[in-house]
Amino acid sequence: MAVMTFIEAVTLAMREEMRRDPSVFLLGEDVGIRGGVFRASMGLIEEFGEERVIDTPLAESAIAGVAIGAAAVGMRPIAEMQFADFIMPAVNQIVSEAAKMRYRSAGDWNCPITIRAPFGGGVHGALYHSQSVEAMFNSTPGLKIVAPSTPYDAKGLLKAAIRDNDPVLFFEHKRCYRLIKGEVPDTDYVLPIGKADVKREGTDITVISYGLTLHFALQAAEKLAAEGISAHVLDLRTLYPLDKDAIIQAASKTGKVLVIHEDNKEGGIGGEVAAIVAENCLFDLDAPVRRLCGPDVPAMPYSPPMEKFFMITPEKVLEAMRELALF
Amino acid sequence: MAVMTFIEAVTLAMREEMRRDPSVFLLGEDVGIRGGVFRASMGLIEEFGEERVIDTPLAESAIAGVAIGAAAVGMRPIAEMQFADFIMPAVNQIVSEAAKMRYRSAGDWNCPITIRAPFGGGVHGALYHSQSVEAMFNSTPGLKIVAPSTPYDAKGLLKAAIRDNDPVLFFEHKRCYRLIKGEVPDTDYVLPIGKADVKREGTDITVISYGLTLHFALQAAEKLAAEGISAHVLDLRTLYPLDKDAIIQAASKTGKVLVIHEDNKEGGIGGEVAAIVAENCLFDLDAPVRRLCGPDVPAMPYSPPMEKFFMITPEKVLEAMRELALF
Amino acid sequence: MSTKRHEAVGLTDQQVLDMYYYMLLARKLDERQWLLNRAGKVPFVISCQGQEAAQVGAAFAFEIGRDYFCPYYRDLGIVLVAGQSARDTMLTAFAKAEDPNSGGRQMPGHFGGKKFNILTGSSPVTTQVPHAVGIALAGRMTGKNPVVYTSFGEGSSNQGDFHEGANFAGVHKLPVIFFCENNKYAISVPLSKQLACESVADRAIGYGFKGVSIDGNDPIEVYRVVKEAVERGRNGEGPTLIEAVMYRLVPHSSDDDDRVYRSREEVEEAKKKDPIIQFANYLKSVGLMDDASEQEVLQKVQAEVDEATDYAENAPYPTPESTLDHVYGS
Amino acid sequence: MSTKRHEAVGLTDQQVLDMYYYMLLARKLDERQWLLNRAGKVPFVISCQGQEAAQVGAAFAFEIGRDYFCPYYRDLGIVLVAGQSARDTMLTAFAKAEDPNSGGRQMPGHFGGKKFNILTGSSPVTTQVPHAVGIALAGRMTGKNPVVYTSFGEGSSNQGDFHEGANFAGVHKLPVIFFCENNKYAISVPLSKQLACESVADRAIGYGFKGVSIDGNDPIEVYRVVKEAVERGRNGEGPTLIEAVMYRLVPHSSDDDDRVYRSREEVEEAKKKDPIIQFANYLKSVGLMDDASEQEVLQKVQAEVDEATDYAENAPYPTPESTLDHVYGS
Ligand SMILES: Cc1ncc(C[n+]2csc(CCOP(=O)(O)OP(=O)(O)O)c2C)c(N)n1
Ligand SMILES: Cc1ncc(C[n+]2csc(CCOP(=O)(O)OP(=O)(O)O)c2C)c(N)n1
Ligand SMILES: [Mg+2]
Ligand SMILES: [Mg+2]
Repeated sequence: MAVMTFIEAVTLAMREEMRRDPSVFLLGEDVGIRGGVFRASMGLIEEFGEERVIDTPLAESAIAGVAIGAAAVGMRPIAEMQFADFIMPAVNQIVSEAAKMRYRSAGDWNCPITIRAPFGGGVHGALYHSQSVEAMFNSTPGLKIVAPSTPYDAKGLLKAAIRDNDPVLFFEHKRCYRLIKGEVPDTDYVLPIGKADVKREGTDITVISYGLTLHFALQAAEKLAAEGISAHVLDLRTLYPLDKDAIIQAASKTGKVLVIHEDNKEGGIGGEVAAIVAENCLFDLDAPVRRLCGPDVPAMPYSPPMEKFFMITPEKVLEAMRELALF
Repeated sequence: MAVMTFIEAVTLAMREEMRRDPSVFLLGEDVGIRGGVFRASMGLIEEFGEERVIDTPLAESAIAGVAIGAAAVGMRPIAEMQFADFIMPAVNQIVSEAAKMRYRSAGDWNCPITIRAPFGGGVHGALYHSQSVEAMFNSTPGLKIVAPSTPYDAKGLLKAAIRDNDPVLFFEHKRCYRLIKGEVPDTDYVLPIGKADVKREGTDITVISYGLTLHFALQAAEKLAAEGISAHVLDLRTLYPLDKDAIIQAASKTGKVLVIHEDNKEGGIGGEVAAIVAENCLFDLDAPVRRLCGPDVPAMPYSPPMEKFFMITPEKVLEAMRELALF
Repeated sequence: MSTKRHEAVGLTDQQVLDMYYYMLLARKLDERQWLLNRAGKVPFVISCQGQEAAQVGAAFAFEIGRDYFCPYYRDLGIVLVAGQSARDTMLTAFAKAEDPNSGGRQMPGHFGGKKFNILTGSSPVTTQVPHAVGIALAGRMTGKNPVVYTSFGEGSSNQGDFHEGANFAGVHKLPVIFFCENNKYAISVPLSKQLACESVADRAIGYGFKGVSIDGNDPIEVYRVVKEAVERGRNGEGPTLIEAVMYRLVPHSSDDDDRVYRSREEVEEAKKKDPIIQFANYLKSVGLMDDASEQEVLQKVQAEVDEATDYAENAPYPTPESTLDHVYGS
Repeated sequence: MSTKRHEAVGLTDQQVLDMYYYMLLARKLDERQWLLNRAGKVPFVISCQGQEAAQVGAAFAFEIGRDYFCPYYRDLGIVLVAGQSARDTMLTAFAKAEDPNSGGRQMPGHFGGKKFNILTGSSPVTTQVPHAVGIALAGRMTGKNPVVYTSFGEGSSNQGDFHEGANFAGVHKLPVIFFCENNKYAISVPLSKQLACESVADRAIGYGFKGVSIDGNDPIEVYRVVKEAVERGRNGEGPTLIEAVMYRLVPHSSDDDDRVYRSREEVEEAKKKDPIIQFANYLKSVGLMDDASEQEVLQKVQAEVDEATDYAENAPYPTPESTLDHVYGS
């Protein structure tokens, strides 16, 4: 079993799926000869050719729309949005079309498209190369949203997304790309979309997170263990539709819940998680459901002091977890 | 004080603001000689001319984008999206541009644009003329979302939106347009954006809602009063940013909270409301925070039995309120 | 007797008679829906009236069963030629469970059906344009090489998706026919407020392919130009943008009142060029139809429409609970 | 001595010397940012190199203080002529509080400043195009009638917003100059994969206005054509689409490595047409500059760049808490 970075796991998943199934192809800006601006598609055009690794014109609505058309007739396109921030011009195609094709045709048509997009900040990307956009899409039945936090999950879930018969938004945290390494089997495994994953068992507090901040929670849990605080850490992995059972179980287990995400707070995924807890676990709760999130400002600024102020950090996570434990 | 319909109040607010301020103008599809497909702008082109009541080409991103450019240099455009469902092509302009201009320029520029859109179903509009789209925008700091439920609020809040120095999405429930009538002063009043409104005082249960379903809650409250159940009804009015204080106060008052909206449940506005309650009122709660919402399906079907199944009805509201009271 | 223009373009006598039948069927289905609407029996109608010649003429240029259609809401003429029946139309109008387009979920005019090679359509205009390009791209990858039809109104040609889709097709030289049905209005907004170019076909050069503007009231001319474009597409010569000029003879939809924005004289003037009347005259002038055979086909069509209406009216609705079905696959 | 081509287009000797100064200032500010980036002092650079002639030539055609600019990220030449200083550039590069574009909030190249009539810009490409149209529309309403410049790369001309904005301007005959800086690449994607038309200017006819393609390496020619377009705009004759053909001499940005997608020979070939060298040669050929005065202006520019760098490097950052400011007005 090889140790690899998050982004290598993404590349591997695409390569394996493209080898396995000729209907899988990749399209997006600079995904070809450049291998993607983050190099997620490195080597793919060499192996699969220009026909299956398509450098598209700079037009996200067409990238999504063309992929949707191809998916409808049996292909399994992977459409890359260069940055999650640039998914906005494609919203109409994603929300009005991909998400609704199956439903509106009473199951006659479907749309097996995977839309990959790097999201999140902490990379000096400023307002438009740092956004978390998942909350825009988490009220759109017909869509699925996946955001893995480890290389292992990234590979297994991306393969699942590609094989899924419905549209999947697949968000990859940019900071995880090279920072997060882990063991990844080179076997052909798939992980279930729709299932959260307990990344650490614990008894005192429950932390629910995804993406980069999940790692901060795990690090903090390690430190808190030394202080005698036992944290249960749930990785949502699928952000929509949420794994309600897993959330309820994790929350009920400790009665103290902290939801963490980099995205801003109001209207974020954490709100729905907290609502599920409030609806289902009220009498198990020993503390109010807390949320540690990015500030409610339009997006992450460029200037280092401001970027740092915006980002969730390991310190902020540690403090919030300790505080909840002491509640 | 005149009694008028909801849509008449909308027209009146626009007319008054256009008379008051030459920088106010209206643009959109069919808003001119047709007076809007719902007739919200009836009479305006006659009074203010083609220059200020502009029938635009059929292109929502341009409608929003042109309005944004005009707003940046001092105009106060009202951009009409013919149906809320058709706001999707304009998402990039709204979320990346209007919402972020002030912030990204550190206050140098701002964007006083009002985007009006009829939303909601129950009008045989099928999937694409029935949607509630507010939850797509409630995680976008820089934007405000307003959704009045009465003619009085519609006039006062639309005038406030037009005068607001930031972008406001103004959603008008289509079923309210002619169904809901009420007294509307012909004075020049404005209501505060960002403030919820207690539409009925009560002591046993708290219902939080907006738009059409708010009326069902009021009707049900009336009926329940006869059964000895006293319902407190809060009209959110502004959906983003939420009036947290008002929500906390209303929830704490009775300890039993039901959030109602026509939009589907997961990821809806109700999730954030429930999260606020879970975060701030835990020890005041006597029952889990409940939500009565549309089903989590892509959108409202056309066929009458299905449309009816989807819609929140007075009966469903009454039942949910009674059930909560008896909890 | 006039010359048989249709022969010159490769259409047989039987084909032009079939064309007439489809045009008339579309018209009569449409008229019936208006009646049903005014009688309170169906909530909504959106019309093909005035556009049947363009639609049927275009549809005949494709290979049914192989090529794909991404039509827009007025394209009743297209979907009939593609294989939908009068019953299918009426099942949709009445929003019944058996409606092949959407199982009663969508408004009339939102066509779709895998067995007809008609992609499921939505209401937001022009989204189908990139889909058509994607189908053509997939067709090239799989070697099936269908030619793909997609249509839209002239107002809708101002949407970003038209531009992005056309550009993509141009770069990849994909066999897509971009068929603009220019009926002079986008709801109440006249051409002059929608676009400033002489013809929508002028946009093609900006995508590096051919653009042609034609008389949309003449099914033979439409057939000729679309057929050529289909051939070019099949030969790997890329897309074509075709503007068919016509007139919408009725209000935008059953919710519209067109008296507000256009004069009755203008509409009456346009009715003189009603493509169905003109085509009937042509068929008579070349001796393919006389008053008797005209009545015959009319009666056949009326019978079909009657039967379809009865069937659909009596067909069952979907169940309320089926609202929850088909959100995700398994 | 060659003929003074600039006089023929109405530019004075002083103006062309000023043009040269701005071009050189833009270039040197750009080069300095790369050095700072490679030294780890600034996180990001996006370049104007190779595009200065087009930008400065175009900017000179506008009335500074009256007209508006909605530039794109490479338009350093534009914003300098519009009034920004070397310090402003460097304050942005270092993301300092005093940065007039964004108070340190945005990446370099995201221009803006009310006092310069430069609309605040973002990263998603082409969104500025409808804004420019809106400013022109507002200008007509208020009677101020500015002409509005907006620019974008050739890749970005494939976005829906280009189409929708251009169409709107065409219908309303608004004084907008759509200025496409065609530098042959959109990051790694060459022209042939971006568009199939001969020239981006070919798109104008689809919007009913004039389109012109010009040599973007020649500031005098650019000035002439833009000036004419500005005059037409001011006279109510509507928008113009101008494609300036050029070459991006450096990688897309400091995060890019262009060796992957284009040959060094190709880049070297383009460098022979470096607009700054060519324009210096022109100025010499008409006797307006010699080696000594060339050195002088170079030294002046270098001193400005040095001073700006020092100033900006030592200027304070915004406070962390200021992250919370300017979300909403009061
Ligand atoms: C994105 C979007 N915006 C608005 C509408 C509402 N609408 C439906 S049809 C129509 C006019 C279309 O005009 P045109 O494209 O000329 O087609 P026609 O109806 O004339 O055939 C409008 C504005 C819509 N369906 N989609
Ligand atoms: C909507 C959007 N998609 C993707 C990007 C990422 N991106 C930034 S610049 C660029 C290429 C632009 O090419 P072109 O328009 O030719 O301008 P150039 O950089 O060559 O001047 C891309 C893809 C973006 N900024 N915005
Ligand atoms: Mg039309
Ligand atoms: Mg370029």
